[in-house]
Amino acid sequence: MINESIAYLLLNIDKYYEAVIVHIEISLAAIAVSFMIAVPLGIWCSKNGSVSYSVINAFTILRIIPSLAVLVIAMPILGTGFVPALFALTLLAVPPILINTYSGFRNIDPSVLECAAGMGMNAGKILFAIEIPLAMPLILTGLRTSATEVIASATLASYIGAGGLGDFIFTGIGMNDIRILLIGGMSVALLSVLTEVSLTAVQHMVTKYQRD
Amino acid sequence: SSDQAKGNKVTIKAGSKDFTESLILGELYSLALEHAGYKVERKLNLGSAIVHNSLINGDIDFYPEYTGTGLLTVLKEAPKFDSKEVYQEVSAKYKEKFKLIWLDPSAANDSQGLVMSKRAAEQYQIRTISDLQKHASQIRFASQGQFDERADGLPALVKVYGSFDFKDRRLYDNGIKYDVLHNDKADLAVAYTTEGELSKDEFVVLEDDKHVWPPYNIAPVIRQDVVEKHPEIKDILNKVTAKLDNKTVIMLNAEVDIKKREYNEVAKEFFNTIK
Amino acid sequence: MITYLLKYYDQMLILLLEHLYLVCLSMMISLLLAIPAGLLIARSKWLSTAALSFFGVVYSIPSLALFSFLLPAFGLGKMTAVAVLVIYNQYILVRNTVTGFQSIDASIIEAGYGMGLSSRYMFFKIQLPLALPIILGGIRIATVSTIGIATIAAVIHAGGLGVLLFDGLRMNYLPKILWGTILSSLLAYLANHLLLSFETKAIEKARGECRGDTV
Amino acid sequence: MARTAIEFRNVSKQYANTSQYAVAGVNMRISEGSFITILGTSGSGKTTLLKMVNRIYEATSGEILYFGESIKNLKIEEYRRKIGYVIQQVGLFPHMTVEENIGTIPQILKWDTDTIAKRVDALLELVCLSPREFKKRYPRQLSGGQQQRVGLARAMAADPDIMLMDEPFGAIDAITRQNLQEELIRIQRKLNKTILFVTHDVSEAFKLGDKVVIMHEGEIQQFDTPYGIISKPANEYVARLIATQDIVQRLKVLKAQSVMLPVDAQVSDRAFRVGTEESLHNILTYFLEHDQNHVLVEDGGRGVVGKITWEQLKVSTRQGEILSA
Amino acid sequence: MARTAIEFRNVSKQYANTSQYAVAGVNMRISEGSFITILGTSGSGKTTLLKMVNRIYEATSGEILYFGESIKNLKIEEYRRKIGYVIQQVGLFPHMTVEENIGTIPQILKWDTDTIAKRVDALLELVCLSPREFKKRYPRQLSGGQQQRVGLARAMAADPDIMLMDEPFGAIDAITRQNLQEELIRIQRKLNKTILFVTHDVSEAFKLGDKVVIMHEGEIQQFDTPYGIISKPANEYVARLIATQDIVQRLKVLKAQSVMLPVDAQVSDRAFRVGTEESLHNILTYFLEHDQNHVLVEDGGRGVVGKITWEQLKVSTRQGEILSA
Ligand SMILES: Nc1ncnc2c1ncn2[C@@H]1O[C@H](COP(=O)(O)OP(=O)(O)OP(=O)(O)O)[C@@H](O)[C@H]1O
Ligand SMILES: Nc1ncnc2c1ncn2[C@@H]1O[C@H](COP(=O)(O)OP(=O)(O)OP(=O)(O)O)[C@@H](O)[C@H]1O
Ligand SMILES: C[N+](C)(C)CC(=O)O
Ligand SMILES: [Mg+2]
Ligand SMILES: [Mg+2]
Repeated sequence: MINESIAYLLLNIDKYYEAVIVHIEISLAAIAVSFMIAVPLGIWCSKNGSVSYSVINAFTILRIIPSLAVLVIAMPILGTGFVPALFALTLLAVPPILINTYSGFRNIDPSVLECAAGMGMNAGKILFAIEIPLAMPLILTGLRTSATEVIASATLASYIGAGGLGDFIFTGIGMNDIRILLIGGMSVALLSVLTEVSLTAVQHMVTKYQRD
Repeated sequence: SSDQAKGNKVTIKAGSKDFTESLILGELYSLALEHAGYKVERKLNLGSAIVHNSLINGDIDFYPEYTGTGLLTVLKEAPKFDSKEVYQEVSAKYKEKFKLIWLDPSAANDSQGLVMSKRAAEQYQIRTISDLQKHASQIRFASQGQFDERADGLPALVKVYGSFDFKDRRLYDNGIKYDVLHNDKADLAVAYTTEGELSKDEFVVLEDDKHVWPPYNIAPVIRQDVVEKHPEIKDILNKVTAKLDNKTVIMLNAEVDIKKREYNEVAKEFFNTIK
Repeated sequence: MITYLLKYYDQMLILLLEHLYLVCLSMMISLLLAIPAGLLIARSKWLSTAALSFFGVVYSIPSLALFSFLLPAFGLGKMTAVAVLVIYNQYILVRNTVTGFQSIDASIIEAGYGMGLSSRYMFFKIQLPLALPIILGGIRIATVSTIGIATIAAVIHAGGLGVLLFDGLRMNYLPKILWGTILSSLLAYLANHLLLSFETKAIEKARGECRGDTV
Repeated sequence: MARTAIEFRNVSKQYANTSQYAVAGVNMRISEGSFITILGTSGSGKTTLLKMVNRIYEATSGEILYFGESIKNLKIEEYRRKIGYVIQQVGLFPHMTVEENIGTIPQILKWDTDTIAKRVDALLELVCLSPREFKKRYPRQLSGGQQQRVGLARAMAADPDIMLMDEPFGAIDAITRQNLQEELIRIQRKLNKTILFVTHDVSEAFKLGDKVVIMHEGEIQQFDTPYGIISKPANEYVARLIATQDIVQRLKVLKAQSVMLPVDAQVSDRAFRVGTEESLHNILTYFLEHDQNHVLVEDGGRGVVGKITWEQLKVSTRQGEILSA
Repeated sequence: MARTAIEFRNVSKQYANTSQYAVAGVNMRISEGSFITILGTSGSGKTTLLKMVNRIYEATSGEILYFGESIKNLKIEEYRRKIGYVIQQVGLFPHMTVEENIGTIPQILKWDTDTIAKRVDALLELVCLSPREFKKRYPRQLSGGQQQRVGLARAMAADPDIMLMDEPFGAIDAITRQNLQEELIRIQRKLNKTILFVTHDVSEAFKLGDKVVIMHEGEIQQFDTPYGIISKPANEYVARLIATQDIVQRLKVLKAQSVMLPVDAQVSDRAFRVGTEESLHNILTYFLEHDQNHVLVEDGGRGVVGKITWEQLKVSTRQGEILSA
């Protein structure tokens, strides 16, 4: 079966190559955009207890809408292809980063913050030199969750003509053809492991101080 | 014989795939069985990739299938183009391989087809697939993956009509292909010939002028042990199948997909006219 | 839309309840598995990376593929759906659990073990409450995910709001799509709201109440 | 003879990624019921030593015995419950009230609620905190010294046989500290507890310890009675450490007996009388406060056995190389 | 006259959910360049008082002035940077190495890398830690006392004018502590720093402080020089607190000048000579260590101005109600 898969793969190597690149592009873009939205928002929430409820709630709810529904509802506005796929994936990826950033900030030892403030660090400096590094393990936890989810869900780009490895998966499922399904599935799994391992390495680096 | 069934209150597990037509048919067959005194447990709306396995597992007792699908997707045989031949082959092989029985096939043929938006069809003067082949380089094709791979899909077309070098070819989910055409994101899509949308004026099905599509006649596939125990089920279901031709099926589909009614109401309404 | 509601509210209610059932059941099972597992692997960096990579891979298996893989074992219906949801959930839950346990101040753990507290006591009375805010964060993400993913259970006849949603998508019928969306969002909203309030309590508890004197 | 409660056999500990041993080749026997104080340079391995006793850290090499049995063979939780541990960083459970913190072990031991409540109150009183006021507070709502005292109470809750105390009074004011020291001595004597007590306060170490351990760079420099240490510092480091105490402080460990001039059995002098165990420090204080320059030393049964004059005090101070450290 | 660096005007602080004031109606002026030590019961509000100075907490009522200006009107970060703060819980940044911790403020102030590196090394040496060995470590890898010293170094990094020090030497051994005390006094004198220093060690407070603040239950009991406090304890609490020091310790704050017997200008006595500021404690030590019972008091320019004998020492000890506290 693996051999058949490889044979099919070699036959369609150009298509595969393009699908991988598109998949990575869409995933990266979605992760980056989500990160840029979720981290500042999470920080803001952690400092504004009263709004955190509503903001986090809002994003969590948006996430519930099945991606296909998002795509259908958004098609008149966003059309098809890359942009709506990015939009739908971003909705998926924001909450894990958001929620973990929020917990990460709330979890910092108050005596450390007190020290930082007492030393005359301004809010910005405290944020960048103390809070973000200390919350980083959790932010990265969120990022890893989101990244895996985005990579797995980027297959939905295939619903709307944006390409990616989903093309192989849906074709495989539609035809009940394990060969094709395997190519798509294994590639997505591989991407997911690579991401996991490299983000673990990053997390390992930023938590060096926790170890002896 | 229906009295006997009434007395025992035998339960039959009905399945269907997860698209409108299959749901309506599943419901229709269920109603027929109930009318004959059986109890029916409906397990409709199953994923296309799952339904066959569920039947083999005994999670369901029967579901409406298409002869072409059985031949190409399930049995993975080479395409054939004659309705009878296809039917005989799937009947024989299903029985041998899976202990499953194909009941009588319908006149209705939910085959593949190519559909264009009327706007694009008129712009490029395309009526037939031959026309399409000539203008392919100007056409944006909304495919859905399997069509490009299936032996009865694009490869079959290429063999008969020559190659199609589309201006653009992207995959879309089957559920949104008419929206894609409607929103002018593509000009051409894969259709199934009984889809309700085809009753709309907006879309044009291209004529298969060189006759390449294999037949997709509808028939319930049922577990052998069930038929053997309750042979009269055959007749009950065949009676329904006999009423199904393309016009009827398109109409039923349109009631749901265009008029947005519930499939079970539509099925019930239709069943009342034929019972 | 309103007409649709008036006509089919009873069916919708059933679907909603089915959905709720699926979500609750799978969350409960998921938690029972994930939290001890998280604690167990939190002790080893190597183990946690390996386990999380594994769950990451599992998470990236498309649900349809997972369904057809599990069908022979669990058959059509809720069992398979719950199994799939539980499997997916491990990924999020285990990850947050691990992070939660790893972020507890070492001196507190040391004091606890030094007092002779058993691992079980440490787990339930010290580590769990202190890691709870973060674990609850994970539960929140997982619950909401589950509410979303549970919609695909419709494919294997497990019922739930997915029936409404996918019918709507297939028929391209907005009221159904919207009602499906609204109901699952409502569920998500309530779940999120409830869990967030637990979480806030847990944070306060874990910090020993009171904040707000510091400038 | 008291049994050996804890014995270190050539115990060493090296942390990962460090070149030096934090604790190096420690051999020591601690008798049951003794009060051992540990003094030493900051970073000399005192905390590490304590933590190895209750197996928070495992020794890199060597062996620690608990009543003759290697601690590796003991059931770890039961063993630890026999040991009260006051950690240097206090380490209160932040999510539990003061009451819950202190009641942790009694609860595990399934004491009944009433007994626990009473015990908590008694312990809080013991550490000079009003139960009514503090019982329901969370650690964050306490001052540094209050937290430390709750940690102390928690360690004593289930009446452990052995107490490991890592700078337990570091953040406590002088008056409270004096009370606590006295309580601790009283409890230790009464219940025959074995205590290992780290402190940086040299006079506290001499006051509380039956024996004092002096550590430097991971090694034990001297393990002796306060008198032994002051009279014969084992090396230059010990000498320097006790030199931080002024000479007058050091007089505290010298006993009347050891310097008195013998006198005839029958003295009818009306001078002030002190016991043979009286410290020279107290005798000096007496001289300072009174218009007298000598006291008589009395040995309970035997009557007056000696005499100490101001000049004799000076002579003995000067003679003792002890004090010239 | 030195200017007033910090002034408390009727400052009180009550924590949420408590019935009592943690700090109640404090009025106090602290002159620029003075070294103020704060003693007091654990929980008496010392930490709270310090934290209000750099606005970690806001006073519930009253006002704090910095060189005459209400601290509420100052730009908070700039103001805080002028204040070095050593927190009781140490509070090192766990994700930064020792070097990075100490370099935090210099970096914010954009010192160049070289200067920072040199400063870090110098500060580490100052607090008796070898830069080579400790610079690259994380706080977790340090002993309790080592952490505390890094905290101290960090607070001094940018040479702040004012230092708030909350039990900065609590976990440090006697030898190191003595070095640090001397360094601190040297720095303070040389650079004219204003220091507020909380300690529980009464003799440390008297040794370091130009003036001592004594707190109890949120109120200032006495604010005076060490001599003033020992000679006239304001109330029973203060008296009890200094009673924890023995009489000999208290001699430390009495100066030769205050008790000497006048002598004729021309003395050819070969006796030992001391300055007018010499403490009686040192003179007592001299007596103990030598075969002499008197010293001469010399006033730099004026030659010998007085004489102190053992008997005179005793008399003054007894006379001074000071010591009968
Ligand atoms: N966050 C808080 N909430 C409620 N009460 C508090 C809080 N922080 C401190 N207190 C109380 O305020 C009083 C003063 O506390 P503070 O920390 O100023 O004492 P301190 O003099 O520094 O004591 P120590 O010497 O033990 O450090 C104490 O009784 C303490 O219990
Ligand atoms: N986790 C660690 N990793 C590396 N080195 C460590 C670690 N913990 C302690 N050390 C080092 O081991 C030595 C002994 O530390 P320990 O904590 O036992 O000292 P200590 O005598 O308790 O000192 P203090 O009086 O300052 O608390 C110190 O030099 C310290 O820097
Ligand atoms: C509707 N078709 C029959 C074309 C698709 C199927 O095989 O399920
Ligand atoms: Mg220590
Ligand atoms: Mg304090």
